Order: sequence, then C-alpha cells, then structure tokens
Amino acid sequence: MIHPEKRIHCKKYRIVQNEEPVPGHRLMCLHAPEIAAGAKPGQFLHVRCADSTDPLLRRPISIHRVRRDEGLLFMFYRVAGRGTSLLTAKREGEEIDVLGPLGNGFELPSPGERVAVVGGGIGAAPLFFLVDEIMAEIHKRGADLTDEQDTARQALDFYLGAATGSLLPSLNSFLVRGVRVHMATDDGSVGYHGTVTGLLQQHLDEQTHIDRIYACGPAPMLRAIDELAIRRGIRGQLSLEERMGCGVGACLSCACKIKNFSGDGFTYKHACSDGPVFNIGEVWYGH
Amino acid sequence: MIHPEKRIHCKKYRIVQNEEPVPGHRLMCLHAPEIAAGAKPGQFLHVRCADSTDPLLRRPISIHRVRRDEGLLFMFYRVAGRGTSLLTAKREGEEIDVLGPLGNGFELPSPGERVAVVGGGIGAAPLFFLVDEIMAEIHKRGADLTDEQDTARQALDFYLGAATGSLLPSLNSFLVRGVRVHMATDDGSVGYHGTVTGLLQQHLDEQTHIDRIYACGPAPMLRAIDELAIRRGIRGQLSLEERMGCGVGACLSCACKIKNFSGDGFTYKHACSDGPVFNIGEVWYGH
Amino acid sequence: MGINLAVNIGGIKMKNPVTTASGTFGFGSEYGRIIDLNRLGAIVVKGTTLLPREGNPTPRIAETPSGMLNAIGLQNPGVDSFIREALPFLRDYDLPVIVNIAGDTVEDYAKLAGILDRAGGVAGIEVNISCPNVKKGGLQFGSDPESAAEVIRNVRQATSLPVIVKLSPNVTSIVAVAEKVAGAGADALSMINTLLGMAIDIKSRRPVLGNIMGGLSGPAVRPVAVRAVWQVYQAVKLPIIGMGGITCAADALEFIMAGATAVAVGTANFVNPRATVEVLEGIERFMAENGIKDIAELVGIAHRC
Amino acid sequence: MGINLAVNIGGIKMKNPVTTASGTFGFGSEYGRIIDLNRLGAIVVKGTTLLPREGNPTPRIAETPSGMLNAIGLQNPGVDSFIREALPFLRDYDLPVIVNIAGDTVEDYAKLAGILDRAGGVAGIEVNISCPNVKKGGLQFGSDPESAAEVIRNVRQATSLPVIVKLSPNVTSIVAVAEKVAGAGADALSMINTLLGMAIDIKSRRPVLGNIMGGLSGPAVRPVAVRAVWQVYQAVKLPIIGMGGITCAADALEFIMAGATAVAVGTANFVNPRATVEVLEGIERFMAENGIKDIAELVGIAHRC
Ligand SMILES: Cc1cc2nc3c(=O)[nH]c(=O)nc-3n(C[C@H](O)[C@H](O)[C@H](O)COP(=O)(O)OP(=O)(O)OC[C@H]3O[C@@H](n4cnc5c(N)ncnc54)[C@H](O)[C@@H]3O)c2cc1C
Ligand SMILES: Cc1cc2nc3c(=O)[nH]c(=O)nc-3n(C[C@H](O)[C@H](O)[C@H](O)COP(=O)(O)OP(=O)(O)OC[C@H]3O[C@@H](n4cnc5c(N)ncnc54)[C@H](O)[C@@H]3O)c2cc1C
Ligand SMILES: Cc1cc2nc3c(=O)[nH]c(=O)nc-3n(C[C@H](O)[C@H](O)[C@H](O)COP(=O)(O)O)c2cc1C
Ligand SMILES: Cc1cc2nc3c(=O)[nH]c(=O)nc-3n(C[C@H](O)[C@H](O)[C@H](O)COP(=O)(O)O)c2cc1C
Ligand code: FES
Ligand code: FES
Repeated sequence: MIHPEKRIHCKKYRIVQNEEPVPGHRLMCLHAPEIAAGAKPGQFLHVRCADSTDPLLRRPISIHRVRRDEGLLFMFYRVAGRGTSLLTAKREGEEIDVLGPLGNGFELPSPGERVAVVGGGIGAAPLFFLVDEIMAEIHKRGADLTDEQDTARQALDFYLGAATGSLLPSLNSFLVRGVRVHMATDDGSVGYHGTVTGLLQQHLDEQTHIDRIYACGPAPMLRAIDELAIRRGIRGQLSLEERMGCGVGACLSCACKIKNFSGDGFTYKHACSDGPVFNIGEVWYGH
Repeated sequence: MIHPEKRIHCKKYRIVQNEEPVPGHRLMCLHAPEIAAGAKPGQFLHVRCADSTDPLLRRPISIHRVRRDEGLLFMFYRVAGRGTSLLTAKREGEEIDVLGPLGNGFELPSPGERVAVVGGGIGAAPLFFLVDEIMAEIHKRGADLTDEQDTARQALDFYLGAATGSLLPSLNSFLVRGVRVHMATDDGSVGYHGTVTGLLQQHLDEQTHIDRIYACGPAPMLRAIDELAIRRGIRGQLSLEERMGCGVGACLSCACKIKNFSGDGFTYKHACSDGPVFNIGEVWYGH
Repeated sequence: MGINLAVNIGGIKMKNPVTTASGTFGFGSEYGRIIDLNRLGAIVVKGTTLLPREGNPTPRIAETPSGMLNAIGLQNPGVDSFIREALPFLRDYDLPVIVNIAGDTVEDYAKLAGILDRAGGVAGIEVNISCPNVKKGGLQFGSDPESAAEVIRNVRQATSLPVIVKLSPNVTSIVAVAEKVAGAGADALSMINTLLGMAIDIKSRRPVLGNIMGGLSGPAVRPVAVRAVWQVYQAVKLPIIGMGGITCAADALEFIMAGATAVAVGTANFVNPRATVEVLEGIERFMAENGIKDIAELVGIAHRC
Repeated sequence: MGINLAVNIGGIKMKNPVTTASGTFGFGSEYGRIIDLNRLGAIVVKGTTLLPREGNPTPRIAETPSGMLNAIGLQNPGVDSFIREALPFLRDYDLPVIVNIAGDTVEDYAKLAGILDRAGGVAGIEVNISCPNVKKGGLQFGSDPESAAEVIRNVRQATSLPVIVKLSPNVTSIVAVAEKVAGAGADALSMINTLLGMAIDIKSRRPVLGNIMGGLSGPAVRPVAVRAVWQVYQAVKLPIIGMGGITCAADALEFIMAGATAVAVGTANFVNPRATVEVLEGIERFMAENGIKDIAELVGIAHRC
C-alpha cells in the first residue's frame, strides 16, 4: 500500500565513480535507475555515510545531474566534515545506502523566458541538473525557431561565484552548449572580482534582461539575490539548506522561516519536504 | 619520563598482509618493529577496529608470531563479531592503531623438558609464537647434542582441537620442523574423534611423558587441562580470555578468579596485566 | 508459522509489537511513501497540543556520538487540525492510531483527551509528561511523581480511551513516577523519552541548538532505556512500550526481554526508514529460530532466566 | 607562546586543565608506560575505600553504541595499601594527586578523608557519592541532596585538603545536589559520574553484566554531561571538573565553554591511551589559533557569547 507516484526509494546503490575533479570535492556517480527516472532538478538525496551509528544521521546531497537512459545519478559534494569524508573513502563497485528523490524541486521556466542561474560555491551542484533540463527544453523548442529567435532564446546565463578560483573552471567545463558562464571570485583570482551577486547586479544595470532567477548557495548570497530580485520584480526560486534529520518531513527539524500570510512575520516550513526550493519573496529574512 | 623497558607502544602500524587462509579467519601481518622486538609469546595486542566511536573499544588479539629481523608481527583472528569484521576490510598498505605488547606472556620451559602445547580452536593462535620460540631454543641447543639426545629432545607435541576440521590442516601447515602435530575434532572430520583433552589424556595414558603443558582455548577446555595436569602433577600454564577495557591494568574489568592464599576461595586478578597467562593450579574454577 | 505476535497494550490491540516513537514518524504519511504502514502494530503520531505551535528556533537538531539532540519544541498544527487533516489519512489503514498529547496545564491535557475521545479513529492516548523541549508543562509534570499523577487522574476522567503515560528518564527514580501514574489510572507506560542534553559549537562558542538544551535520543541512550524498562517491569504491573535507541530486532528483543510488551522505533527511522519493518521481520525470525510460539513468552524473560 | 593554561581547582594548583577520570586511569603507573604523566594537570586515581574490595563478578563491562557499561564495583586494595604501595610511585612526578573516595556510611567517608589528610602527597579528595555499582552508599548518597550534604559536611570536618564532590547525573535536578554540597563546604565539583544503564544478551536472555546494572560512560553520554556542567555553572560558584565522553580537544573545549575549569578524560583512555596528552595539545593549539592568552577566558564563555 504505497502510492507508486509518491514512492521514495531507500536502497543500496552501486557506485560507478567517485572521483576528485577539484581538490576537496568529489563527483560521485551511482547506478540508481529508479531514482534517476523520477528525479526533478532541485531535489536531493539523503545519504548514509557509514554502517556505524557514529556518525548516525544521513547527509543531504543534491542531485547534481542524471543520465536517465543509463540510470545514472550524480552527486557533486564538498568534503565538509566527517560524513562527507567517509564518502570519499567509498570505491567504485561498493554500494551506498541512499534515500530519494526528496524535496520539491525547481519549477521550470515558461517557454521564452530569459533565465539566470546563480550558484555560490558548492551551491552550484544542483543547478547543473536544472540547467541541463532547461537547455534540453530550449534545444527541443529550438528546432522550431528562426535563427534570430534562436540566438536570443537558446541561451541561459549561469553565474558562478566562489571565494577563490579553484572550483570554478572545473565547474565550467561540465557545461553544455548554449550556456553562457559568468564567473566571480571574492579574491579576483578568476573572473569578476567580487561577489557573484555583485556581478549579476552589474549585468542587470547594464541592461541585461532577465525574467527568472534560480539560485543556490550560502545564506547571505541567497538573501542578496532575494532582495535584488524583489527590487527588480524578477520572479524565481532559491534553494535553501538546513540541518536535516529524516529528510522526508517527519521530524520537523529542518525548519525554515517563511513569510506568513500577512507578511509581517514568519511561519516555519520544512526544507526537506516543503522545500528545499522556495519562491523568491517567500523567505523571511527577519528585520 | 617513561621507563624504556616497560614501554608499551601505541601507534598506527602499516598492514603488510590481511589474508583469509581459512574461511572466517584472517592472518594479518603488520610492520611493527618496536613491538616485534620486545614481544614475548603469550602477549597480546589491543587493536582499534574503527576510527568511529562505534564500536568504541579495542579488541584484544594475541601475537600469533613475529619475524623480528623484518620487524613483522602476525595476528591470526577469527571473525567473531563487529570489531573483527571491520578488521577484515582493512587492506594491505592501510594502517591500524595497535597498543602493545601487553600481558605477561608464557614462561619458557627449562632445557630438556618434554612439552605439550594444547590449542582449542582459534586459541591456538598465540601458541605458534610459543612453539616457534621453544623450537628455536631446542634447535640452538641441538647443535651440542648427540643424535640420540636430539631425537628425544628436538620434539614438541602440539595438540590442536576444533569443533570441525576446516581450521586444522591450515594451522598445521604453518608449523616448523620438529613439531609433532596431533589433531582432534568434535565431529571426527579430521584426526581423533573427540576433544583435544581426550586425545592428550589418551596419549598420557599410553605412557607419553610430558613435563610441561601450555594451553589456550575455550574455558571448558582449559578447565579440563587444569584438572588433568594437577592430577598428574604436570606443571604448565593456561592463557585466559576476559572482556577487556583498557588492556593495561587500569580499568579492572578483565577480572579472573585466582585461588586465594589459603586455596579455599578466590581473589580477582586481571587478565590483561597479571595474565593472560596463569599457572596451572592457580585458576579458581569454583566448586 | 503459527507464531503469535499480537499484543495488547492496555486495551489497544496490536497485531505485532512494533510501533513508532512519537515525533519521529510525523503523522504517518511521510513514511507511508517508503514502507507499507499496514505492517506496523500501531502508529504513535507526533505530539499534539490544543493550539497550533510554531516550535523552537533552528538549529533544532545536532548529531552526537551514536545519537542526536532535538529541540523541535512540539511544533504541530493543533489538535483540531490534526483531527481534520491528518487523521483521515490514517483511517485508510488497518492500524491503531495512538495520539501523543502535551499541554501547559493539567486542564490542557484533560481537554485534549476529551477532544480525542470524541474524534473517532483514535485507539489510544499517549500522555507526554516528559518533553524536555518546552518551557511550561512537559518535563515539569514528568519529573514530580505527584504532578504526574495529577495529570493522569484528569486525563483518565476525560476519556475512556486507553491511556499510556510516557515517562522521562531525567528523574532520580523512574519507578516512583511509574508507580504513581499507575495508581492514577494509567493503562500502560511508554519509556523512555529523551535525556536532557546539549552541545556547544566551539567555533561560535555558543550552544548548537537554537533552544540551548535538547533531548538526546538514538542508540547512545539505549542502555539507559533498557535499564528503565527493567526497573519499572519489576515494580509495576502495566504493559510497557519500550523505546530508546532501537535500530534492529536484537535491540528490540533487549527491551522485550527486559519487560516491554511492545517496542517503538524512533530516531532509527531517520537513519533507516525501513527500520520498523526490519525490526518486525527480525523478531519473527528470532522466534522461529528459537521455537517461540508467542511473543508473550519473551516479555520480561531476562528476569526469569 | 605566553599562553596560560594553569588552573586552580578549589585550592589544587594544576599546570593545565587536563586530568583523568577516577577508575579509568588506575593509580597512574599503567598509563605511565605509554605517556609521560608529568604532562597532566593532575591525576585522579581509582576509587578507594577503607577496606580492600574484591569488586563485582564478571563480565564487568559491555560495549554499547559509542559507550560502555561498567560494573567494576569499586575493586581496590583499600586506603592503607594505596598509601603504602601506589602513592610512592606518584610522588616521583610533579603532579597533584587527587584521591577518589567511596564509603558505605558517612563515617567511612570522614575516616577516609582523615587518613588521606595525614598521608602526605595527596593534593585533594574527590568524594564519590555517585557510584552506581555498589549496593550501599554510592549513588544513594548522591541522589538525595540532604544526604549528599551530610557526607560533605563530615568530610569537610575531617580534612583540610581541598574537597571535590563528584556528582551523579541520575537525578531529577543535579543543580539541587550541587547547591546543597556547595553549602556543606565543597571546594569544587566534578561531573558527571556514569549514567545508570544495562544491556541484555539476547542469546542467553540474561543481563550482560554480572552485576545486572552498570554505569554508562563514553562519548554517548557527552551531551548529558555538557548539559550538567552548563546548568551547574549557572547556579553554583565553584570550580567544576567536567567529564563524560571527552575524547579530544574539541570535546574538552565544549565542557570548558559550558563552564568547566578543568576536564577529565575517562573512557577515552581505553580507546586512545594518548587521549589526555592529545586533549592538552589540542587545547593549546586552539588557544594559539584563536589568540586566547589565558584558559580562564574560555571558562563558561558559551554563557556570554
Ligand atoms: C538540501 C541540501 C542539499 C545539499 N546539497 C549538497 C551538495 O550537492 N553538495 C554538497 O557538497 N553539499 C550539499 N549540502 C550540504 C551537505 O549536506 C553538508 O555539507 C553535509 O551534510 C556535511 O556533512 P559532514 O558530516 O561532512 O559535515 P559535519 O559538519 O561534520 O556535519 C555535522 C552535521 O551538520 C550537518 N550539516 C553540516 N553542514 C550542513 C549544511 N550545509 N547543510 C545541512 N546540514 C549540514 C550534517 O548533515 C551533520 O548532521 C546540501 C545540504 C542540503 C540541506
Ligand atoms: C588476551 C586475549 C587474546 C585473544 N587473542 C585472540 C586471537 O589471537 N585471535 C582471535 O581470533 N581472538 C582472540 N581473542 C578473542 C577476541 O578478542 C574476540 O574474538 C574479539 O574481541 C571479538 O570482537 P568482535 O567485535 O568481533 O565480537 P563482538 O562479539 O561483537 O564483541 C563484543 C565485545 O565483546 C568482547 N569479546 C567478544 N568475544 C571476546 C573474547 N573471546 N574475549 C574477550 N573479549 C571478547 C569484544 O572485545 C567486544 O568488546 C583474544 C582475547 C583475549 C582476551
Ligand atoms: C525529532 C524528535 C521529536 C520527538 N518528538 C516527540 C514528541 O512530540 N512527543 C514525545 O512524547 N516524544 C517525542 N520524541 C521522543 C521519542 O518519541 C522517543 O521517546 C525518543 O526519541 C527515544 O527513542 P529513540 O532513541 O528511538 O529515538 C521525539 C524524538 C525526536 C528524536
Ligand atoms: C571502568 C570505569 C571505572 C570507574 N570507576 C570510578 C570510580 O572508582 N570512582 C568514580 O568516582 N568514578 C568512576 N568511574 C566514572 C568515571 O570517573 C567518569 O565519571 C565517567 O566514566 C564519565 O567519564 P567518561 O565518559 O570520560 O568515561 C569509572 C568509569 C569507568 C568507565
Ligand atoms: S528533515 Fe525531518 S522534517 Fe525535514
Ligand atoms: S582490561 Fe583494563 S584492567 Fe584489564
């Protein structure tokens, strides 16, 4: 008696690859056809890092990409602490216990909209799946368009920010045709010298037109994007992070402050089940 | 300010080998020259099986053998539960955290004594080191002996018992020149059909002369050996097992009942520091 | 196989002894996407209060060695919304629903019990007098045997449903509390709620949890929970739902042998969403392998072996 | 580096805040074969009684998730033998020796304190009113604030040595006990002793420990211990030795930030015999990296940040 459409899978999946494209970061690929089949951009996995009770809890990792035809699921993760360190020790051919797909996922843009995707650091990970889906849609539609329309619409601006440059060129290399990448680093080592929001702001000031923004990254970045988008009337979505227990909406630990009905206060929603994706303008950033 | 002679080492040592000579058993070899240099037969190591706090405690494993010249230390262990299972996953080249050498070790026989060594199941593991040392001593002395004396003395009887035969032939193959192996299995699949104590008893009844017995194995076997040896006035030693915390005599968890001064009751001694080797006749087996 | 797994918890008939720990299984629908809820002996839902509660500020959880701290703060939509929105979903299952209740005052508890008595589809009430994560009520009632008894007397009067009292381990004598609430009309006991704990983030030099202190649960607390069940089983003749760190059948059997008639899986659901079902299957296997025909034979057996 | 690590625990001058938890470090000589004892701020030796004690039947320990249960039962050679045989070894070190004492009666405690007062080479007394592993005395005294105070008043009169009181977490309010013993003349507090727990061997269907119940220690209990230190620091103005699951400097810093002036390493010694030294080195590193000149700056800082 489990509703097939709502089904969440919890199983051990075989690791196809777990390499280190950038120091301190790993790209892990699983053979997980059931999850790959139903996954949407913005959704995540809840991963068990050890067979031991220490560390006890699963770790949430976004779905970085999928290759549905081959049943492959990718995660791109930063080695942040004990759980992610344990993941680095897993080898090709071993299995890991994964729960997913979880969360609501992004709402895709309407046809013809100009889209900016903004990733801060490892927050870029889930945006690749989003970019892949948007571009696939554009390329599919592209067949019906004139050349002119094509140039204008077959494009998407992907803003990547980081503290320093090591991560960025590697992320860039993963991308597909038609994606314009703009990079920003806090130390200026690669691309624009400053925050990725600063860079986006500059482009908007220079008359770049954007209909929709998607962002994932550190909280201050998301807040800046939220403000900027509200100010300019741009719609879009943010993907939030919170500490998670269950990952499925049962434990109520991953509470996020969401503006209440009247907008003068907040109510708690849950990153794992109501999110992790929330609309721009919806998140309560306090006063 | 650590007394060099009393020094116990606690360090990570490199694994040189961790193979499965018999199903469910592993032979692990470490490069641990400091420990190998000072170790005595009957001593043991306290091994950390995981970096996690679950499982938390170290596991006591006997020193199975040493190759002092190469700085090698061997452990022969049965996969009994979680800790030992985790050890099986360690690969050549990895390091494990070992504390040792611990415990008192066996007292070697006097020159010319006829020795029986009795191992029950995995309890045979530490006896190989003992046999190696006794035989080395015999061979050294052997150079000065006449041929006749040689035949009589260059021998040692190693009794190996087990529930069934799978472990025994493999143990046998590890042995050196001059060791006479006698095998017994509860199911009769290899060697004598019955307990190893039954076999020893038979040999003693048949006039085999033994001056000294060393034994390690399950508690009922040790108790039988103790009784048999006391009855026949044979000296010797038993190596006991107890659950251990610290392994160094600090926590008092590994208490063994040892006859008290008057012999009508017991006092507790500690397997890790007063033992694990105790004299025959010393252990209190209750009434 | 002819094995009887059915148990009776103070009038609640469970087809097997495996249930869920309140607050770790939501209102059931969440885990219903992963396992078949009909396999459970009963479901104990998230703690419910008279009025909706927002809960505590974040972070609400922290991982600790073999355990976790939580300070959810009883976030819940309130009992009316629960009855209207969550309960109907559970009526589709063949599953006794036990509702965990919490209040600021004795009257709150009694009102809740009365409301749930009339709601329909509720098999029993679990009275949480042991929540460490709320300012008023909660643990305050649970740590004093007299106040605990006072709550239970009032709940008892307000409902004819079976009343299970959830006990706190944060007391000098859990037996003293158990004895008092037994005298006040409890039909069953459940134990343990979380241990009061905290963690400090040494980088920020502040408590990790938004609420400062929280409740410790998970495998780390299991020895404390087994001990509590052992002690209370000796002193009080009420059925016990044992919980605290159960992850597998072996863990559950420890509780049963210590004296628990049923067991609840809590934190382990987060780690392994299939834990309840695996606990059940493992108990069945243990009984088959050991020739045990009725789970009742195992209850408290460690006191007799 | 110009960093001050020295602390004062009720008159006991320690060159650094790292000491050992009683019963986990023997009388020092055992770990003196692995580490240099002179690195320690102080040593707290195994619990001592008036007469020798055999301790409890085996098994005396059981491993649990991130912890262990012990029921050693205060095995020790008695105070006279301790003074004659174990103390001289420690006099060779530059190290305050704190002697942990336990008794069946208030008089036992007072006598022990008197004997140790005259022994020479003893820097302070830690009064164990919280041992869960003995029939009489022990936890009995520690769980009732009045009895605890009674013990301490008598010990106070029998000795001019600094008196540290070791508190039990197995109480409804550790603060209530702390306040009472502070009033009775304690110079410092140490916390926590073990949590009362047990485990059952499902194969034999019997409790694992020979003594049935035992004390839970190790990383599993750390959140409970940090919480106890936090609560007592707010209520009582005595220096605290914090312990319970400390394995590394980060753990120790949690206790210090919660309000402990010193820390003791217990169960972790079994897992990593170098734990004390590593905790010390890690604290030094943390202070250097964070520009902290005196460890006193960190004590209780989590209450102020
Ligand atoms: C919905 C979601 C998607 C995520 N996707 C990715 C991704 O694709 N790639 C990636 O590298 N990271 C991602 N993260 C962050 C990732 O979950 C943390 O880096 C990871 O949990 C750290 O675990 P650790 O044991 O290595 O670190 P520790 O710091 O040791 O973890 C301690 C505890 O804190 C929690 N925690 C620590 N950091 C975070 C965090 N940022 N968010 C939530 N919980 C945290 C851990 O889960 C754990 O319970 C995501 C987080 C969320 C909530
Ligand atoms: C001095 C000594 C020397 C030993 N030498 C060897 C050896 O050379 N080869 C070998 O295979 N085994 C040896 N053992 C037994 C070995 O220690 C256990 O098999 C091992 O601890 C089991 O750990 P586990 O986690 O796999 O099993 P689990 O059953 O999961 O262990 C649970 C707990 O019980 C303890 N425990 C379980 N069995 C024993 C036991 N027999 N003795 C002591 N503690 C136990 C464990 O250490 C652990 O704390 C020796 C034991 C002692 C005391
Ligand atoms: C996130 C979380 C929320 C909880 N909420 C409640 C609750 O609302 N009511 C209640 O009585 N117990 C609550 N508990 C306690 C559990 O029901 C259970 O008693 C405790 O966690 C011990 O079991 P475990 O170790 O298996 O989790 C909660 C526990 C957790 C971890
Ligand atoms: C094996 C063992 C023996 C102990 N013996 C004593 C004792 O004799 N006196 C005492 O006050 N505490 C005793 N304790 C408690 C410890 O001193 C300490 O309070 C407790 O273990 C918590 O610290 P930990 O988690 O670091 O071990 C003992 C603990 C263990 C594990
Ligand atoms: S993680 Fe449990 S509700 Fe979100
Ligand atoms: S194991 Fe600690 S004294 Fe033997």
